[in-house]
Amino acid sequence: MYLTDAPIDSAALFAAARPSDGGVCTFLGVVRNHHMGRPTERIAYEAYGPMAEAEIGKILDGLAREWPDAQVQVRHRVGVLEIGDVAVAIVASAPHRAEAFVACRAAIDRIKATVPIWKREFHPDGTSDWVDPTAGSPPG
Amino acid sequence: MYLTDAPIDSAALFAAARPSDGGVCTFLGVVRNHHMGRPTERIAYEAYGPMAEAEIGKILDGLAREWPDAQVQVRHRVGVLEIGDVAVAIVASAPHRAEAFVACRAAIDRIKATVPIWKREFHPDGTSDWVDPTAGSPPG
Amino acid sequence: MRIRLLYFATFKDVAGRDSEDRQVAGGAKVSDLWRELTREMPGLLKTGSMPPAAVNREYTGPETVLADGDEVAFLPPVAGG
Amino acid sequence: MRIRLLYFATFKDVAGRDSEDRQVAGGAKVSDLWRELTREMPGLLKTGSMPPAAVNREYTGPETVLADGDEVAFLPPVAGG
Repeated sequence: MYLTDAPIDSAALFAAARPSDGGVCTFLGVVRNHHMGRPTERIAYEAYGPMAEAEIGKILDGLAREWPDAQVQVRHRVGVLEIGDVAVAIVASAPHRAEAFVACRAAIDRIKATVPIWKREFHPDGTSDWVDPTAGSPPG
Repeated sequence: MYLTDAPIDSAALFAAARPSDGGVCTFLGVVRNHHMGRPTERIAYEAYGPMAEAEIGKILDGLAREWPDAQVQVRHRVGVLEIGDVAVAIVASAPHRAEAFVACRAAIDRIKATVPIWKREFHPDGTSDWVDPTAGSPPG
Repeated sequence: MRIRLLYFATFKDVAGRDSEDRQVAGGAKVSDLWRELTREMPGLLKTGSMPPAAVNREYTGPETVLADGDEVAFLPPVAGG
Repeated sequence: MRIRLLYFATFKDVAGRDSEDRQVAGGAKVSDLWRELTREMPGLLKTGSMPPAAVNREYTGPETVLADGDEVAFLPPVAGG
């Protein structure tokens, strides 16, 4: 339910804000054309699907405990994505903006840290490699 | 150019992300149905138009100096808005997410602090009043 | 000399108008204008002491000396977003 | 006893398969299984020491004792988002 192989409909996520929400903070992770100084042509996302769904669920449960006024939604693409495609969308809405921002930021940070999803970058020269964020790359 | 009396087209703002951008942080300020414990029915936004445009421009110039990798866009509604309508949209895109988040948050904080825009809240009982954020209300 | 004075939000309600042309003495400062306005309309004081002022669409301090043709506004607490 | 082993990303490339059923000794721990796998496929060590492991879709530590029918995966550095 959090993973999808179809384009992410951000508008549908926005529509879930409640009448009591005054602030909506969104993060879109987009496939960019470079990584660690090398050009990127496209990215294939692979997930350990059932575990990824469960991990995202646990992250959302944790956010709901820490910021009970915030409502957070997550969608993550799998499959082959082109430059500019949305890989992940987080929408955090809350009565006030501070909570929306902090819950949104925590959501993406935690998703990147623990959810079993991997990405293989394809370069214009025909080579490809699995991205290893622990290998000293800047945060994406 | 930053103020508009027509509904804000968030999708158009998203479309401005550059191929080098990997993170897009958005903030939408939405008309909510309560403020300081009182119910709200609608809000009328009034601006000192030419000065508001200039102030937003200065804020964007400052953000560009502080976070040169981030690209920030702003739209603010004026006129009468109903519950759930988007009053302000900020879209900050950057190669990496940290800059997108911090530039987005700084943008909305500074806009709320200095841009000459006012809002009159209309309550279900027929009364209305100008919102004074310096009078101890929680941040919106 | 003559300035253009703008009223917004709660100050517009107090003044009952959104703008006016007004004669001020040569050398008058922003703070002098505010004092004069509050004498005429004590209701302006409901937001407290002198609010932020703008001359020609830029924030300025109380010591700024007004010039002929200036566009001046005192700004109630802003509440955008 | 028998477990189901899953391979992802770079580990799938090294193993040349995405899953297998495997016999393990009764009482074997997660760390025992990792040692056995790296003996067969030293290429798994390219991400360093024992990576995070999941048993039945939950993160678990190296001391966890495996049970018949467990679904086990060693996870290369994750890179979602």
